[in-house]
Amino acid sequence: MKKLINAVDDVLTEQLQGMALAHPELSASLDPFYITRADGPTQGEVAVISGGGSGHEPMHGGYVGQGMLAAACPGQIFTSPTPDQMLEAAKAAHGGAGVLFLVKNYTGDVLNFETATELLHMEGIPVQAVLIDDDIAVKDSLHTAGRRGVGATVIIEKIVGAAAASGYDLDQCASLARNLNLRSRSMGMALTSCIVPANGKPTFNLADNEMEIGIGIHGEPGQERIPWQPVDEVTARMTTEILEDVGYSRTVREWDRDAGDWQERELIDDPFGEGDKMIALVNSMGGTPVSELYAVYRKLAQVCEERGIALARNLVGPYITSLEMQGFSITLVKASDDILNFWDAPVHTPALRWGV
Amino acid sequence: MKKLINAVDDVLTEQLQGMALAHPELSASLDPFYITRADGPTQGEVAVISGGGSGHEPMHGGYVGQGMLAAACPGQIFTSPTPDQMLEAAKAAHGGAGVLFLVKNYTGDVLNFETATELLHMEGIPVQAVLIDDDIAVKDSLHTAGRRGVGATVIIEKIVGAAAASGYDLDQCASLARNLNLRSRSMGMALTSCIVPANGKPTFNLADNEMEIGIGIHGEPGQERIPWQPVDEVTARMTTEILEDVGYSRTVREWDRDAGDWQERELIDDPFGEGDKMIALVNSMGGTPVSELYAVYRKLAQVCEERGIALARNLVGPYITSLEMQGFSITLVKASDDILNFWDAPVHTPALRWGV
Amino acid sequence: MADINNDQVLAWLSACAEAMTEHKQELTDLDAATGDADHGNNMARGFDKVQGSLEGHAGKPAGDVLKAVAMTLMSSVGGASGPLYGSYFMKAAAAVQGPDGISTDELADMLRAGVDAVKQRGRAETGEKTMIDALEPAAAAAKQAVSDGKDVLAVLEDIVTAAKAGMEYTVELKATKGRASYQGEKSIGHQDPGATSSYYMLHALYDIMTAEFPS
Amino acid sequence: MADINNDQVLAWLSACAEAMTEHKQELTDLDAATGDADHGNNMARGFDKVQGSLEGHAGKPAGDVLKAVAMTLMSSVGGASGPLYGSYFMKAAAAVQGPDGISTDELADMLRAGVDAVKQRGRAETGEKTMIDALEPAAAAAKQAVSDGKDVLAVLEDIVTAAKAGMEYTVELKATKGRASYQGEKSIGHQDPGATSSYYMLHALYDIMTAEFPS
Ligand SMILES: Nc1ncnc2c1ncn2[C@@H]1O[C@H](COP(=O)(O)OP(=O)(O)O)[C@@H](O)[C@H]1O
Ligand SMILES: Nc1ncnc2c1ncn2[C@@H]1O[C@H](COP(=O)(O)OP(=O)(O)O)[C@@H](O)[C@H]1O
Ligand SMILES: [Mg+2]
Ligand SMILES: [Mg+2]
Ligand SMILES: [Mg+2]
Ligand SMILES: [Mg+2]
Repeated sequence: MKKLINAVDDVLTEQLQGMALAHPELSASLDPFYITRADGPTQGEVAVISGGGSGHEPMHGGYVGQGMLAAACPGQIFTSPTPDQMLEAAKAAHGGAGVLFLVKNYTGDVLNFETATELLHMEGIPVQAVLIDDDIAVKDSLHTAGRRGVGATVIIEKIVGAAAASGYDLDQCASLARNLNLRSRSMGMALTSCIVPANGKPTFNLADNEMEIGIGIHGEPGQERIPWQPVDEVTARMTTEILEDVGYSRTVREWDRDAGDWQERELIDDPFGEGDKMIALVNSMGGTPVSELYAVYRKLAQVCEERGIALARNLVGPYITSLEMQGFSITLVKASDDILNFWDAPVHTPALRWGV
Repeated sequence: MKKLINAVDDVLTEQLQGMALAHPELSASLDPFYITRADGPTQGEVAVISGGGSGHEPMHGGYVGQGMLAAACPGQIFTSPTPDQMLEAAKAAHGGAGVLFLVKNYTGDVLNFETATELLHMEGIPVQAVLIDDDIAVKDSLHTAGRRGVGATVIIEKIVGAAAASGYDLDQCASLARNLNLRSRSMGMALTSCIVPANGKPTFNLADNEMEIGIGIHGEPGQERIPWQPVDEVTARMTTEILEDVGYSRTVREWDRDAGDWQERELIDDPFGEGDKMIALVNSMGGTPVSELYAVYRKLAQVCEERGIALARNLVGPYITSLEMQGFSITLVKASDDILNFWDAPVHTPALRWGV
Repeated sequence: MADINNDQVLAWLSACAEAMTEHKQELTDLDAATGDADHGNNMARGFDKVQGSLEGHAGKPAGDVLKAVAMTLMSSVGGASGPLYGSYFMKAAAAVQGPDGISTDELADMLRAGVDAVKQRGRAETGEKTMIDALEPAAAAAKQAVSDGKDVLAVLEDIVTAAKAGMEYTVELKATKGRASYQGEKSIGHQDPGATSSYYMLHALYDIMTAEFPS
Repeated sequence: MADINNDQVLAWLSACAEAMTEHKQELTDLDAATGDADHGNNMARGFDKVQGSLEGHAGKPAGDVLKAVAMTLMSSVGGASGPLYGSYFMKAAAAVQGPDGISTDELADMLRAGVDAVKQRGRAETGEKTMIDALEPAAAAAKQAVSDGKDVLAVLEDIVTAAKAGMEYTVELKATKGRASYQGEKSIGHQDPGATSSYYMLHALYDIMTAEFPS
């Protein structure tokens, strides 16, 4: 395993130390692991907090800062963080206006964030949790743990972070996050696997001429393993699936702060159609350089244009990765003028910065 | 060869098309290839222009925009661009205050930019060219084409771009660029090779347990091929070599606008020492994720601190890459207050953005 | 009178740590087949922490120890299994009242409360190819053995036998919960890592008790 | 009278394009050993452009054609070899005055002017393992053969022989210019790609002339 690491057990600690050194505007706690704004907590602002397994950098730590996340909780590589981290991070970042957890839909993340939500509630801090599940590659969602949370996470963190900075209260932030999730769809593919340091060998194996369509960000299997295709073909296929995916429905748990218990609720996706304005993310899985992503963006833009769909804003680069995996994902989020305003609002984090 | 491409011959054109679609603030000419600001030329501002072989994205196209480059000329992958591109780009970007070419020291780039300089001069446009040669891995520089231009290019483009925006004239910009180059030192290493699409096979071969210290950004051989080492060891070695490299001297050609001919001049590096404030770049060769770079940054910061050297600013990420090569490079540029002011000045390009 | 005394509870938890370390690679390999190849690392990391805390628990009532173990697992295992084993031990702890250890009655209650907590937190039932497929039959077997009036070793033997059968049965099941569910039909034919770690956890209790009272 | 007429000049340039395409892989492989594995692609791309332009040059004086070729190579080869071959043809063109083609005297002047231009642009001399090591002996041989009063075929034969020897001699040399110089001692033992393409370029002229006047 050729990686820029020292001992396997020190990987996470040392990377966080390096990140804190490189970004004095952040502060990193090493026990338990969490990252907050050095100038936080921001009084009177909802603390938008996310977290998940490490290995997806810059997500989430790279999105902590003005106009985006108040804190991030990195777990071990590809392993959910734990409730104690979330609790400590929330307490450190809470500015008196409550805490919103943005949770990618993986069993581990869901269960740990649910536990943290209950613990935070017991501490008397207003809390809500919103699930993100935008990966349309999961088709048999009734018989699985449901769609996975992928690229939409980055975009939702940005927009809800801006809303929190603009004065949205906890319930407004939560409802914006929930709506955004219903307007978000993604799909990924891999050219190569990645190696989790603790395992030392590739998570899966792809032959020299193969690619996997619908891969998850931890190497979860996708829809299909196919021989290599030109980027135009793969991009057109994935874009079409994203645009045509309608009516996905899921039951989510929401925290009822009065009852101090979970309430179930069914939520159905908002369809895409002609005339929509999108925020587009063309994301590298980590090992694919940005030059190749531009070829993806080119075809994505063509397919969208043919269908009368505008790409109003975009991000092209490594934003939610799988270690050094080669491949890409596409995320489309249906925008509105309000959403675009929040998107354009100033943001100052290690990985996303504009307007400041 | 598993890449996100269509036909090998269309790679560059399609990537540029995608880039132009994703960044409407840029405009891309496809014949000949060059990228300019859509709102250019900026009247009264020196046009800082760079270029080089493609495959190092985001360099240089990703650095075109407010406060940085006025234009970039991408060559074929790992092949210098040609004088006609440079001439057209310069004419398109020239705002009446002259053109400064920033040239990485590779024979191809040097000869093509020299030709372009002569042609531009014949067109009556004031022009100067400054060489960048910061790669200290090249030791036998008397018997080679000299040190190569690598990571310092990004930092010099940013700073000189800011100086041009602040009103520096052509000679001031050129002299700032020249001084910056004498205050810049870099070194790189590779864990894996990359594949040039037109070749379809790895540029070089490294065994599963090997790494190459001192690699160039086109896979030029380095100092040594060694068995894998922990990141701390490699980083300490490279940092020490950079800090202790003194007195490098080279003969450069400068364009004498009055004589209409080249004049030779000897330039000697400015040494690093205790008390220096640095701008540091920890750069991914393309396939190494940012998480691993933070481990490099951590050790770099430790070694510098031990020697009383401060890292005043930093960039950590893929800024000057070699396609999908895994590995990293370190660049240190000795700053001054003026230099830091130019560094902090607003910049708005696809790959570098702050203050706006 | 306690059938499993406080010292034996500590020995059990220590044996769990040893078992997870011993079977770390096996659990991770099982997880590699259907999930993300970290279950062995997660469990070993978690029980390692537990082991490190045991010295401080010497002499404490079993219920308190189990509650502390719940918190330790919750904060160190991570992934899906962390909060699930955390809930298991948390609710199991509540079923143990005595100051000296655990009676067989309490043992049966513990196992029931534990698996019920996992079902609730995980929103899962038996047959979904999870740890529940080992824990549920183990709880049922404990209840039956105790009402049959068996002694502690016999109860534990029944528990282990039932957990083993449940664990092995997961090979045939299709996963519908957790990460393995993304494999769909492809999950069939592989044993569930969580069911396997549950089996080792229960087996560790049997081991230390038979070591003390060899038949 | 022109020893090489304008049509033959066009045929030569076309033959150059074919030679570069035919030897593209070989040139790239040579460049892979000491440089960056693109010389074959660069030369094939450049002369392909030249070939595409030839139709438009029919009937033009050789000097004008060579000048246009210089511009085409300069703007399409890229790398180090682009401006070098560009300069070569640019200065070579200036040595050709006649409206009908090239005399052997002019041929010798052309080769001299060409290699001098390469030396100046590249700041290089013979013995540095570059195209100069093929072009310089070729120019010297041309001069000698012409002053010996040889006919065009004999002159070309000497040129090709000298270029070949120079090209082969580069195997023994250590590169001190261009990308290959980074290989230092390791460059020894490999033939220089630029010297090789220069040889093929000159050989193409010999080929088309002998094809027209088989001995
Ligand atoms: N919803 C659930 N209910 C009960 N057990 C579950 C559930 N989801 C997963 N598990 C158990 O957790 C195990 C996986 O744990 P682990 O690998 O540590 O976490 P992760 O899946 O997050 O990587 C599975 O083998 C299964 O037994
Ligand atoms: N300074 C120089 N003077 C003369 N010829 C040179 C010089 N540098 C390089 N060359 C020639 O150029 C050839 C390489 O050309 P090419 O591979 O097309 O460009 P690059 O080296 O930029 O990739 C070398 O084999 C050598 O013959
Ligand atoms: Mg996991
Ligand atoms: Mg080249
Ligand atoms: Mg797992
Ligand atoms: Mg070359």
